[in-house]
Amino acid sequence: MNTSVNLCGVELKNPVLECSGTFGSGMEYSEFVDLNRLGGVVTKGVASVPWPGNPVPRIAETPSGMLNAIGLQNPGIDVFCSRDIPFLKQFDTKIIVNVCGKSAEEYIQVVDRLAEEPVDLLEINISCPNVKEGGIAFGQDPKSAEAITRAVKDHAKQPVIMKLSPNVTDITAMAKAAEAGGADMISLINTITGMKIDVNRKTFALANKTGGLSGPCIRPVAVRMVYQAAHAVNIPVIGMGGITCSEDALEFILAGASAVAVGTANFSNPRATLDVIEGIEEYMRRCGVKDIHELIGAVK
Amino acid sequence: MNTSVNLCGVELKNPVLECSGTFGSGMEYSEFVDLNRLGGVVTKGVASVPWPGNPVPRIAETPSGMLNAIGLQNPGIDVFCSRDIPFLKQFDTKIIVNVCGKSAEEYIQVVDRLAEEPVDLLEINISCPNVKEGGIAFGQDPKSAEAITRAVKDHAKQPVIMKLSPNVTDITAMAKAAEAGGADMISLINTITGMKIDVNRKTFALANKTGGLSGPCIRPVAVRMVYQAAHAVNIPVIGMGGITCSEDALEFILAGASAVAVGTANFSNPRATLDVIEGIEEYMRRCGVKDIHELIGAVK
Amino acid sequence: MAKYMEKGVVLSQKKLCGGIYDLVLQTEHIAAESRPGQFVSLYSSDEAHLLPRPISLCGIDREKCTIRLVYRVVGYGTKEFSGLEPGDRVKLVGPLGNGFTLSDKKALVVGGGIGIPPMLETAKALAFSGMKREDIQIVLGYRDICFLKEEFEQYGTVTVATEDGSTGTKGNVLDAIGAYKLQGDVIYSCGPAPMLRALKAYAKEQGMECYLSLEERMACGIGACLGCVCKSKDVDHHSYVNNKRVCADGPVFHAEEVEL
Amino acid sequence: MAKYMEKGVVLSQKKLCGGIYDLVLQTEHIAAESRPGQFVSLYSSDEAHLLPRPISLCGIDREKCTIRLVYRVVGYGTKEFSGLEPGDRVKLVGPLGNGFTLSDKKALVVGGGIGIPPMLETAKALAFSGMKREDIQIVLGYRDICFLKEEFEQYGTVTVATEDGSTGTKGNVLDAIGAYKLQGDVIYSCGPAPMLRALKAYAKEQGMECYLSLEERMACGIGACLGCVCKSKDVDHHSYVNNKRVCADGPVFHAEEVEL
Repeated sequence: MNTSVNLCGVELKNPVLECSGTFGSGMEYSEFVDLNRLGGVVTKGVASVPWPGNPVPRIAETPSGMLNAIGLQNPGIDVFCSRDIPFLKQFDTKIIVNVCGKSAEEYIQVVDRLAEEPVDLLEINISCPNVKEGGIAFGQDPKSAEAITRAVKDHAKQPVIMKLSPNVTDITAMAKAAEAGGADMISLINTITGMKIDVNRKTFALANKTGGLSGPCIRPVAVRMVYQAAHAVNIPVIGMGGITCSEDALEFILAGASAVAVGTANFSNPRATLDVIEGIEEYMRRCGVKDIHELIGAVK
Repeated sequence: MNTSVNLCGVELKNPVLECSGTFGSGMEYSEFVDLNRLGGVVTKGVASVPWPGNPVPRIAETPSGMLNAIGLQNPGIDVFCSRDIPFLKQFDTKIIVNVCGKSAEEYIQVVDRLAEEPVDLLEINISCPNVKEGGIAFGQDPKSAEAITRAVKDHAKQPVIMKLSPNVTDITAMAKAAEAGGADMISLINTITGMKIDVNRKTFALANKTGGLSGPCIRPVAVRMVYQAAHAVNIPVIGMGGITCSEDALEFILAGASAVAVGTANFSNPRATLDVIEGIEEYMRRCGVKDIHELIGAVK
Repeated sequence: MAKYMEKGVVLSQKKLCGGIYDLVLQTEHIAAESRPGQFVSLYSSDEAHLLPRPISLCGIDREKCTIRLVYRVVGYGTKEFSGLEPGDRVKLVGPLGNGFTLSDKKALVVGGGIGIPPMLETAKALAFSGMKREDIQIVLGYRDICFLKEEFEQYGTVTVATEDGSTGTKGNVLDAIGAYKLQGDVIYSCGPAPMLRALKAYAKEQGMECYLSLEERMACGIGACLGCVCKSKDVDHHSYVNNKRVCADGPVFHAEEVEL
Repeated sequence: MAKYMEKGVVLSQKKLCGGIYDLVLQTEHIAAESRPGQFVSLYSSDEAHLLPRPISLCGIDREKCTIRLVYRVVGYGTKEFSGLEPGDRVKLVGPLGNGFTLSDKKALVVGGGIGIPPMLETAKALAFSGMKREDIQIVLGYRDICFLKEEFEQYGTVTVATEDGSTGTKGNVLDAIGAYKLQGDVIYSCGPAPMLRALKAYAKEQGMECYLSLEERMACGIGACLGCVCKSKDVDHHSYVNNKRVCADGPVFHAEEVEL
């Protein structure tokens, strides 16, 4: 039985990753999950310098989901390179660094700094709804998305994944823009912008007013967009959005995702990534699937 | 205690409606709900001629929500005028007719036909994701939305509510377009396009592949968009999307909605509209709110 | 017929065989208003699962005001219901749908798989109407293990088909009808779509009246949302587009009325 | 300190007073690894409610491997937990957070509202460390009804403040400390933000060491998601941005370390 997938020359032992921002750099979750079992670890977004993020409350629960407005708090690329990469290098898994920035220059600074690091893939976050500048501004307009992709690609030494926002009218236009800019892959969906109001306290549940909605609640939107994007471009698609178990992951794979990522489910089940991996293997055994590639995009 | 709201000259006894398509014309629900209690009844979308809708399955459950792809099955305006309007006239509630069409001409035919009918408000559906032509095509582009609004307004004898789609990059642009076209009000959100795949049968859960996502799962997106829209325009906003109880309804009202509508919750609780009305009254008593207008847009 | 939203109280529940459960609920009003072939909508207590689960009535006791539901565990909702214990409460709405219109014609009562339970109350109603036992031919199609069979035998002559041949005729209900040359003037049936399709063809060929109870994904369950339509020969009286509503115009249809 | 995800088995649950419940869980590993001031994350069994509910440890029995949680019903999750009965199972992760670092200095153990429960295990640990009873001054602030008070009296001298004046000093814990001129070298405390802010100011004024246990909305509960930060005086060792993680760097902080 083959569960490995090759993403632009990077061979993952299985197609299961986790979503940036839900798993740190894996340190905390390594108490629950053997990181060697994962197809890869996608790190929390890292910028050129430390970012303090947003005020609290940063978290609110919603029906079958949650809102977050962390605001990409991160230690900056220097600490990241000296601490997080060496930590991850101890494990037999691929390292995918999520990169954030407020301008093309900031993205490029991080990408340049990572050029000589033992990093397998870069995921460029142009879709965070919780920071005022950069991020989603690049992710809601095809022209900007194409331009930032091209700028990053001109510098990147590793294959580049562009992470797309679902907060758009036409996800296929965004996917094609990333492809046109030279992206090696795309990943989607990032969170959907949402808001919760505390009616008793008559105020916003989040200090930032709005936050990013994630969890099983958004899975139908994510599956739809992954399906549309996979049919719109010829580069691999990494699917995510509300995956809690192997059945959920298989929805994305059947819709056309070459790999999947587990996000919010890590919070409700720290072992969720392993449950997904084991469940996919069991499904393949039960259905007589010899190679995961038989499933990728099988529902048309 | 005053719960009545005046929407462009139409006085609702309370701000609670139900969402088009979830309540028929009220006949079936009248076994569970005294329609006289409602602020108004929003009918299922009606077109110039009967529409057969989509093949089954039309329904799929999702986490804290559901997908539907009914495809606006309806009997056409003639049957509607001879059967549904007389039925609704028996009750002391406002009649809001939801109008659908595949072209400006079709919308206008229905609007013209309703000119002499005892109908209080028109809601123009430019946001149904489940029909191939018309509908959402008008609802995802500000220029088209403005044009269809103006065309409808030129003919309408009743105040016009434009029902907006959440499947857009910028809801404020759509809200402003409707306002620029002369809309008297806007209502939002319609469903978010989604997809579910049955991994065991390896096929789509819906015959139409995609459907509209509704239910509590989308409420944070709806509250956010209602808040944004209410701050972008000077016409009243009717809020909807995942309202199941009075607290949910109050989120929308505090975010800026002058009225609210209960949709998918009717399926899980046929009495949901009444529960919302009673809950709002109880909240107002408990918090010493004398007039519902004190709450509209109170969270800024 | 009025419809009610209630909290039913579990009186008993047992497992009949792999995945098939037998649940008896005390209702306030529903049982008194119910007839064979109707169904109720049961609701999950889990907030992530919103839609009603339509379950047919396997038994109705109007005097005690209880209903009996025999159902298969197929997903989250039915799994949850299978864990209900005496004294537990479950939200339900009913009675829903039209039910069977019974006559005193010589009857073939046909059930397949999880379409068998509603035929029990149907067979009982026929028997209690005073029809002769030999005029109630009951045909039950199972995958393997036979459930409810002994109870059906109270009301008529029972012929069984099993897919694996472990009991009765090996094959489906049509094979059993053919093998025993079962006769009747009217068919009342519930079961999977292929079985209903075959029965419709058979009835036409034999010139028999035939009623089919259909299944479809539902949202409201009361005829408002138009989620659960089937193609009909005549225009429907809701939308005039040849789409009858399984929940409200059905679930029982004259075979010639619907396209399968 | 290892963390575990387990299914805890309910041994007992009782209501202490309006909205306050006292739950004892049998754990497999968690109790043995726990210390005062730490917490566990409990999970709802409802699929619509995903996030863990952090609840502080009111009692730890390392030998029997049980933990005791005294919590207030404030929302869906805690309402659900309040319905748990002996034998029920509940998913939990723990032990989480740093807990109190105790010394043998003369202590003021201060709890306010639902911040009182974690101070019980803290007071017990001080008492069991061999400190003299008069060196453990316990100050408890309630709205009205006093819960756990008798249990605290086993471990030290208890002074009570109530908002309505029904027991002890009318007012808050600071009013009680002032009224009785309570002395100590170190404060261990948990309670609402205004109380902690006042204690921090008081400790500074008196030149006392002071530890505060904070609360914040959490998602992962283990330090990965950065959802529950507080402003810190020094750079944190995670992001180097003066944001300490309440779940992982706390919940207990030196008062001078954090901004409230």
